[in-house]
Amino acid sequence: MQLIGDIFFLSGTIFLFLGALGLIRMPDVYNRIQAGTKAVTLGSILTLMGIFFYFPQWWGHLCLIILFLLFTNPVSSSALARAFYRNGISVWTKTK
Amino acid sequence: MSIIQSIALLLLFLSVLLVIIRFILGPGSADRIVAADSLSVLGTVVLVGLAAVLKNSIYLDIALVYSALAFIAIVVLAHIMEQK
Amino acid sequence: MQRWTTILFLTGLSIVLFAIITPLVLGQSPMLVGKLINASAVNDTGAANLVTAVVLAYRGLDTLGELAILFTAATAIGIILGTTDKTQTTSSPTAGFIVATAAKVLFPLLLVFALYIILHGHLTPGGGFQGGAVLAAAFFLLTLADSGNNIKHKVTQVIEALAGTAFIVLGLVSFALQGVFLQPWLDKGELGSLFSAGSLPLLYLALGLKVGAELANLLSSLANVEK
Amino acid sequence: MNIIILVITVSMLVIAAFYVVWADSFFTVLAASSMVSVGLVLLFVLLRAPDVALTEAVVGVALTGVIYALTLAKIDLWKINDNDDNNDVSQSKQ
Repeated sequence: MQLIGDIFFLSGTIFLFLGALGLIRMPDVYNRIQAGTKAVTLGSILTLMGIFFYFPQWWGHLCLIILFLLFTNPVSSSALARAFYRNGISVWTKTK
Repeated sequence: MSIIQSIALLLLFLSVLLVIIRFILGPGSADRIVAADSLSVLGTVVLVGLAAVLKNSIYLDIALVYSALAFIAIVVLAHIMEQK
Repeated sequence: MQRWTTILFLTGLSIVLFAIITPLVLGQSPMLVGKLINASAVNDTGAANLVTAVVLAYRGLDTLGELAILFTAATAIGIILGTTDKTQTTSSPTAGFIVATAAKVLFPLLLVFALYIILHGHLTPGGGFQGGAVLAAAFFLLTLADSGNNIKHKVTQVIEALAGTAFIVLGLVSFALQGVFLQPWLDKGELGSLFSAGSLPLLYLALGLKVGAELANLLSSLANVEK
Repeated sequence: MNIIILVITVSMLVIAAFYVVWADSFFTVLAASSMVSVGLVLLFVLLRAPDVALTEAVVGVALTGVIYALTLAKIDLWKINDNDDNNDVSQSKQ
């Protein structure tokens, strides 16, 4: 139980770290939204699953938090990207 | 706390630090809004991690409120930006 | 000039915060009231969350005053903005398909969640004000997704008036039974179960409905005023 | 371990408070005030005050940001001139 929790927790935080690194490294607002949504959502879900393996009696709260994260984070990011695009923020075009 | 958990918590706080760095050097205000949006999710995860460290389940309620409500401000911001 | 005052303020803020996080050695606070409340609150009120015991039982009149302040602020904003109840939508576009669908999915979840926070106010952190704010945010999400389905201001005003009346009626009943206004009455029940702590959950329910109706009214009239 | 969390939280609070006061764009101010709210919630949890943290989460995230944004949109202050960058939100519209 402890070992499975460790694996999930570590992989989740690695994904969170990679998402934050993408937020630094990406050249454009839209790319940053991409990094900050996909990797961070997956990482947070994996981290919460790891904590579920540490404390199995908290399953209700953790399931609700995962549900809310899964619904809210992509929605807010897509609304944000749509608003940015309609306001005419330029897209990065220097791709090779 | 085992060594794997320490490494994982360190990675978590490093990612918070990276998001703060993006907030500081983000060239436009759009980048800063994106950084704040990511930080709200990271804050939820950090709250759950703190609840696990403190071994107390009442801190999970705060994370629940945070994950449920943090996106309403962002959606309102996007809505207002679109009206302009 | 303003920048220098800003720097001064931020320096003071950081000094205060770093003084908080270093272990406090300057003067241990005596905490006489805190010790007394810790010792006797569970026997007095039967609430597992001591903050609720303080807010509703020891300082019930104070909470009534806060409610009056919030009511005054909401009334003032309503007078300034005007309750334009006309259904014709302004030029604001709808928020898009994804936000509309997410609002439809999230609205019942947020509603249940707000009721959970309100009804478990005497067991876990939370209570009337917090749950009422979540309730208002849930209703505002519907308005945000489609500006056509605005909430009915008449209905929220009726709910707000009934909830405020219920709070005072609960206090008056305890006045009639025990001779003290806003004293907890009813059975204390078993510590930690949902139906415990006497009349405190009923007071929190009235509080949450009133705050939620007020804030929903305020947000919707802020969002739907023609420029 | 604890001291790392505290230092990161407090430095985040101070940086975000700096941006709330100094930034010229209101979008930046909104993002920074939401960051202040995150930092305050973490600080209250670290100081073992879950009730205050819950109130701060609800009020600071939902109500303050939403009311601030709606009020600024109503009095037409979004079009303030900010020289953050040339592809900024409020300048690129003009």
